[in-house]
Amino acid sequence: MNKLNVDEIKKDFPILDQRMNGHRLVYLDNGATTQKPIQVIEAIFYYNTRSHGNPHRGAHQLSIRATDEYDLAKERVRQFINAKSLEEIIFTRNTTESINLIASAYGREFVKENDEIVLAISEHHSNILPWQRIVKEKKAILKYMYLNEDGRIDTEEIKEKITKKTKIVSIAHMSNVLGTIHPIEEVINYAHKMGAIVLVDGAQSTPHIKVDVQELDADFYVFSGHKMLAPMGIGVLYGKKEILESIPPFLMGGDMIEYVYEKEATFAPLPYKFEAGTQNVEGAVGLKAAIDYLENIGMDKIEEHERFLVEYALDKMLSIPYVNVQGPKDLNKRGGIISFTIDDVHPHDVSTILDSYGIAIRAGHHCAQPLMRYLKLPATSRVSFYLYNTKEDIDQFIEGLRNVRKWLGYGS
Amino acid sequence: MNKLNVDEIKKDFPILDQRMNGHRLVYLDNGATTQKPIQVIEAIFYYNTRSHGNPHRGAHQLSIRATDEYDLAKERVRQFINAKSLEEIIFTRNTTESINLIASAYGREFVKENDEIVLAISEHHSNILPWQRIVKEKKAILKYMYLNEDGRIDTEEIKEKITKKTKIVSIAHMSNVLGTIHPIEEVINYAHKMGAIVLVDGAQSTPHIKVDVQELDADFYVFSGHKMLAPMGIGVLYGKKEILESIPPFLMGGDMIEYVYEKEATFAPLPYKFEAGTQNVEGAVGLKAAIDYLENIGMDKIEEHERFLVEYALDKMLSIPYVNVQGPKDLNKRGGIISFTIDDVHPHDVSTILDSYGIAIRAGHHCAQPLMRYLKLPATSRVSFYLYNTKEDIDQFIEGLRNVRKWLGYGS
Amino acid sequence: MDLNSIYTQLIMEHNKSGHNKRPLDNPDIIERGHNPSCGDDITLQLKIAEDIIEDASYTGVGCAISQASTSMMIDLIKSKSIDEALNLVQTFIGMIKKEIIDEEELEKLEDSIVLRNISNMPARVKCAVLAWHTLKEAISK
Amino acid sequence: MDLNSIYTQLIMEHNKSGHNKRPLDNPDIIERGHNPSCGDDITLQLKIAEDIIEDASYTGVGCAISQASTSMMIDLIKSKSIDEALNLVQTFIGMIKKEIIDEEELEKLEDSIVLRNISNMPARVKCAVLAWHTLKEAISK
Ligand SMILES: Cc1ncc(COP(=O)(O)O)c(C=O)c1O
Ligand SMILES: Cc1ncc(COP(=O)(O)O)c(C=O)c1O
Repeated sequence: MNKLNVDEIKKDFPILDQRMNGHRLVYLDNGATTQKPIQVIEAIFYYNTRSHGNPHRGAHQLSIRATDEYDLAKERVRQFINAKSLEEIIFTRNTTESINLIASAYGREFVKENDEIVLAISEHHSNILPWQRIVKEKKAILKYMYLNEDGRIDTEEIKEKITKKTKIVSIAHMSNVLGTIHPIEEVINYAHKMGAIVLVDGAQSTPHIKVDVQELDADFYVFSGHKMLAPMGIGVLYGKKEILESIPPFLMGGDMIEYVYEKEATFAPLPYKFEAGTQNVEGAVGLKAAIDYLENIGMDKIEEHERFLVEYALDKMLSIPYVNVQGPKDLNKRGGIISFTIDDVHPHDVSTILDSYGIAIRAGHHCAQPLMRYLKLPATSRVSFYLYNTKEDIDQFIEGLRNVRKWLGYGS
Repeated sequence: MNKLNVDEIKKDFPILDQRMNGHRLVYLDNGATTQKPIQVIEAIFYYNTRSHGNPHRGAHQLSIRATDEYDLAKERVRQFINAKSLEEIIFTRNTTESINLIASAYGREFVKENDEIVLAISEHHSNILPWQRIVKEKKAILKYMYLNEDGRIDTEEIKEKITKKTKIVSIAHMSNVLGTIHPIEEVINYAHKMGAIVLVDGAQSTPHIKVDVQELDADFYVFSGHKMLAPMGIGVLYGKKEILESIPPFLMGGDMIEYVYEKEATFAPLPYKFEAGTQNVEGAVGLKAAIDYLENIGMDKIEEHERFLVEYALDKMLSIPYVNVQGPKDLNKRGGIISFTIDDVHPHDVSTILDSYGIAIRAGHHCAQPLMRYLKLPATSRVSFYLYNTKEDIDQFIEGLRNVRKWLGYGS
Repeated sequence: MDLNSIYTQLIMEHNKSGHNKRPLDNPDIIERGHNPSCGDDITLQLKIAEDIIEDASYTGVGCAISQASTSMMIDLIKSKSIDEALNLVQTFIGMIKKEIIDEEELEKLEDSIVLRNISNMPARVKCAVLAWHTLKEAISK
Repeated sequence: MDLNSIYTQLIMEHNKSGHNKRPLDNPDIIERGHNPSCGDDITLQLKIAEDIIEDASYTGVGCAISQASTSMMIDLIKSKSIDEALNLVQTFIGMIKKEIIDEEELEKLEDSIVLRNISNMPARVKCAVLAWHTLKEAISK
């Protein structure tokens, strides 16, 4: 079997080739944002020095090139998640905007009093707040699926919370705190049976595992470029064509129109209806280059590599008595994210101390306060892996971990 | 007086140094989007290879650097438009999103039945559609200030349309079709007297003339990075602090919160309340570099240079009998945008023909259909200038213009 | 891009002459077609008797390419059957999409064949195909 | 960044000992301070008699820096007048912002002076100043 050649891959990421606080930089904050390979950086550079124009608006060469680049990027995204048609791919700013668009535009149109919207308790704030608002506006009801001891949602919970009253289920494919891969096939099947539509927050999954929206039969699937080697400021909203057609525009202005009169306007067809104002072509170009890079390596190999890293890291972490790992122990139920706490040391101190060893991790509530409250943890530390992380990165992390308690005056 | 050294400036823009269809590229579509100097391109490159992280979320070095870069960019924007405090500067995606934010968040909160919202007939679709929606939702009334023969709004029109019933006036500082600089000081003063607030769409003005939001006393002022040498995907919303504090968030999720519970949430203070999800730090970095570049040259000199270009171009264009120029003739009332038509030739043919001479211009309704209908023009051609345009660019454009009619079989 | 291959003598003449640009008396079918993004807006008028297009004309505004394309199409479809006309539409669209490149097959488009080079000008393709899409709408109902 | 300059012996001890971490009986002032973004959440309790802070303590959760900073502040302000305490708060904030650098002036902060290096760690500044801002809120009312 062909393994990932991580040493070669690492060379593509100039930012990783620096020392931090006197140590080799180990970047383990990929759940927050990822780094860019030189291929992505150069694609943007090339666009900016050869092809930049306002797409869809001009008949001159630069505008035509920009339009081509934009359309090519969209087609690349379509292929990547296997959407049926280009009309189903809408470029947004990020996952957060994608979810807000759906909650506002779909929610305002279709959610009625006493309808139920179901989330998982582990959702990111971006997949909670937009629903809280629409529920308040519409006098609807917000329900949560809770996790079992292993950090997962089980069948009983799905069947209890999703009912004939459910209008929308919105759930992350992978939890950004626990790394849990949720049983979204099961959720989607059951929700459809109950007559509900399902939005899948793919912010943490799309960068790391092969996603096929048709196979999943997701109604909406959303993700962010900056978590998958692409620039900030570009995100994706996939939606089934029939559904997208049935909902009104969200942001308005620019090219999303057909005819505009003083008092009213008609709207452009999909996907333009949802793309108001000048779009982020550079971001789209970067996203295309990022997908090229990922698929050139192979999503299956990336997944396998991360699984290896998680196994290796978990094994070492579990052997340290004062380290407490959160989330599923079963490697088939989790991706490359590990949340943990250290006895007697606050997660923020853990992250500051590790930083002094060149290791970048995150600490806090990870934009998932309801989950933290449910787990009765004020905060956790979190490491999250990507294709450029190595065994050595984890060794350095574990080494750092072993030093943490000493800095706060504990024997080990 | 120091003139702009345009030959030196042009060297900073690698994209301009290419031939297009066998001719020297002349880029006169700056109203649609502008090109980037190498200083902006390199600032983004440097960020991507040294400092990229998710800002405000981590305690590690890369996250701290990204936070610093983001905050510095915001401070730079604050200085650039002379806002009172950082809390008044919100990064958005573009002008369109900024206006949608205000129309939705402010409009939903404060507009009541029969309230009036006043626009200019020359507004860009992005400054029309969001108001059409809120007016429909709230059973309020949308009114337009029309232009006089010279393409300007006169005092009588202001006083007729803005009344005690007016809640919001939203108007472009400079028209993207006619180049008219609207009398926004007068509009703002009078609207304030009537108790209305004023949003100024600065998409076309901020890149070209010195803007001081405090001196103008604008309540909201919005613009896009990509029209002022900066990347796509970054825009600005300036709002007076008291007003921003009084309105609810627009997009929700990520760091714009304080505490999130299952059923409700409290929000972060300004400006974070309005910045949901991962922000476009690269875009902000690019915008800062662009402002550095512009101010290093001097906004006054840029304005003067463009005035020279407009004067030079207008003079030549007016001497061609079959060229019809739209908009004010008084150079003090217009910026570097000229819309025109050519007898017997459709604007789209004009732009295709000029493109074959290496000249990039725009043709169409310029996202201002109500204005086109008001002017009784199905479309116009438009040239728009910037600091890197030269006398030679205009000579080449005029030369091209003289050839247009021949291609369609007219003697001259 | 070679402008000569787009703004040909033929297009120039069709654009200027306007010999098909007039309203019909009592048309059997009136069909409007428009390109909101560029403002081209034409209305086709057809007189049909026993499946044969007896007369055709158009009114409306647009660029030289859309006007010429419309005019050439009208010259072509007059006295043709509905089926023949539909077939011509398909051939024309196929040519523009570069899916049909067989010279012999394209020959039946007569004058309209000069529009083939428009496929090298993505921004103007919509102008060239507007009339043909409108015709298809009109007669496949 | 030198970790030794942040995680000093003193901070370690204040963080671990918790000698000021307890509820007071009948406090005159109870003031909660919190940092939503990192989860630090403390409640200051003060007993005040004739403008003098007779006793002080805190409860709550947070990182070592916020806990130690709180504890050191409490040691410092006990038996001080409200005005003196407010002045100390100002000095501390001034030190962190690097606006006050005069050694003599800083000396009155006693142990808390060890937190000066936190200004080199922008992500942790909020932890260090939380207690001081909370005290200011509590006694300037
Ligand atoms: C006057 C004016 N307002 C608004 C816009 C919209 O800007 P954007 O597309 O960057 O949102 C533009 C430019 O397209 C404009 O010229
Ligand atoms: C599961 C999940 N959903 C949503 C988001 C929000 O993504 P963004 O900040 O790019 O909008 C994130 C990441 O921050 C995430 O991990």
